[in-house]
Amino acid sequence: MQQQQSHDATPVTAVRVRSLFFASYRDLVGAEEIEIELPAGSTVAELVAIVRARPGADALPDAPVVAVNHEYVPAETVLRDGDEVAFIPPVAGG
Amino acid sequence: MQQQQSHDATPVTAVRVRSLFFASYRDLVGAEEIEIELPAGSTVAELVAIVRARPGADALPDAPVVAVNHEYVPAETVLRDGDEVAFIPPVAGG
Amino acid sequence: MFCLITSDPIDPGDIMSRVRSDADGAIVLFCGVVRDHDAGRPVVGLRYEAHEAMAREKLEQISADVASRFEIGDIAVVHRVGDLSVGEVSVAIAVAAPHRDAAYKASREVIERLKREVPIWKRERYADGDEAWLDGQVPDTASDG
Amino acid sequence: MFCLITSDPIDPGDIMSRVRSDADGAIVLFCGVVRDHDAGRPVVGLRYEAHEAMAREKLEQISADVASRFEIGDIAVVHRVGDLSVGEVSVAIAVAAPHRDAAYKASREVIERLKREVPIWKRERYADGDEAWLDGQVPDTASDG
Repeated sequence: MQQQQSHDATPVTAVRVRSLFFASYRDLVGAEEIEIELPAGSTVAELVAIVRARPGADALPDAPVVAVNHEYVPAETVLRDGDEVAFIPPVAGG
Repeated sequence: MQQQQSHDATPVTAVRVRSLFFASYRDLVGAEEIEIELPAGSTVAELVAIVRARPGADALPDAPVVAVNHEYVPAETVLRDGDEVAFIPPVAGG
Repeated sequence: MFCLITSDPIDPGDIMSRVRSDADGAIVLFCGVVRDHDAGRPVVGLRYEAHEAMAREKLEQISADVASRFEIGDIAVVHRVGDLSVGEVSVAIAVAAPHRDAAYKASREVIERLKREVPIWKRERYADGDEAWLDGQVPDTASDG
Repeated sequence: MFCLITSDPIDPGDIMSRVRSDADGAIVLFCGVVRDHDAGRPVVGLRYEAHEAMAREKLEQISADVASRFEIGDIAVVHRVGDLSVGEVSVAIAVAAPHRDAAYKASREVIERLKREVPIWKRERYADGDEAWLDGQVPDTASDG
């Protein structure tokens, strides 16, 4: 599936996204979920920088693997209002 | 496991073996099992020739795969008294 | 196709019955089981955690992709989450196919991709009372987009 | 190790439970199933016949040999004989191993060798009432002696 990256036609000045943290990342960040507001046009990389500025969260990788709305996306992906942004630690299923 | 091919120390003039026929070979030979007596020192190949002389059994291969006492053996294997000689059609398990 | 993340015990027989059809001559079932050691250290149990909605979608994507590349009938994948004891099934993958070669290959492909792509994590509980998230692998994100 | 030729229906769950131990993290189960066609011809059932004593010994030899060449815990193989309907399990092979790679490889090796070496035959019953012994393969006798 293609991650939709275009904006709505309506201009917005800010977007709110839900950041989710799992497993070891949840332990580092100290939260399962954080709502964060960013300027419209912000990227995943910019969200990561905001999250890493929290106490303890600087132990997250500079460029963690991130999934937006359940699809892995590159750091330059532009966030849309309402996106779910999951920080994905190295996986160990099976 | 090594197929034992040596004779008993006691001299014998004849050996009796049980020949078993399965699946399509049973249909050709018209029997599941035949007791056959051969001169001592006879080989599997010689037993095969005797069997193939029976009515209908000439449709068996010249050199069918044979197992003596549950182990595949070459045609030159010498038979011992009491051997079970199974004529093994092409296999199709699974 | 049947993909599930569940906290209930996995019944491998049920998973197999979901894939079989009269056209299939082979079923390969893979079960991952909690074992009593890891890297030489005694393990008493595991806790699996998942991004459940995303994990199910990834399993569906992987299954659909594998089904399109091998001549198989159907695939079912179930992964357990929560606390598991030694001997419990953590994942079951059933593949039915007309012929065995495709069933084996597709089964292997599903488990390898599951381990590389699906957001599931594993916390080991050791005999000495210690616990730790298992070192995983950085997910392979190439199959997206 | 558990090898059996049986005229009773095969219970794959039972076969799996025979191989599992707490040291094993992977179980691969292969089931051969009677399918409804062969080479494009509708099949209603199969009759399997075996040299039962020899077949069991061959399965034991194959299992022991495969167990010696792969890092596995245990192997169980059960092959059905008699009349089977479409959908019934004709053969089940379970392999448990500490790691999945060995379990998959050993499982595959057992079924391939079973098909080449074990004295079992198959008679197909077709939808049109015809019956025929299936063309098999000349057994690979090289592993003996």
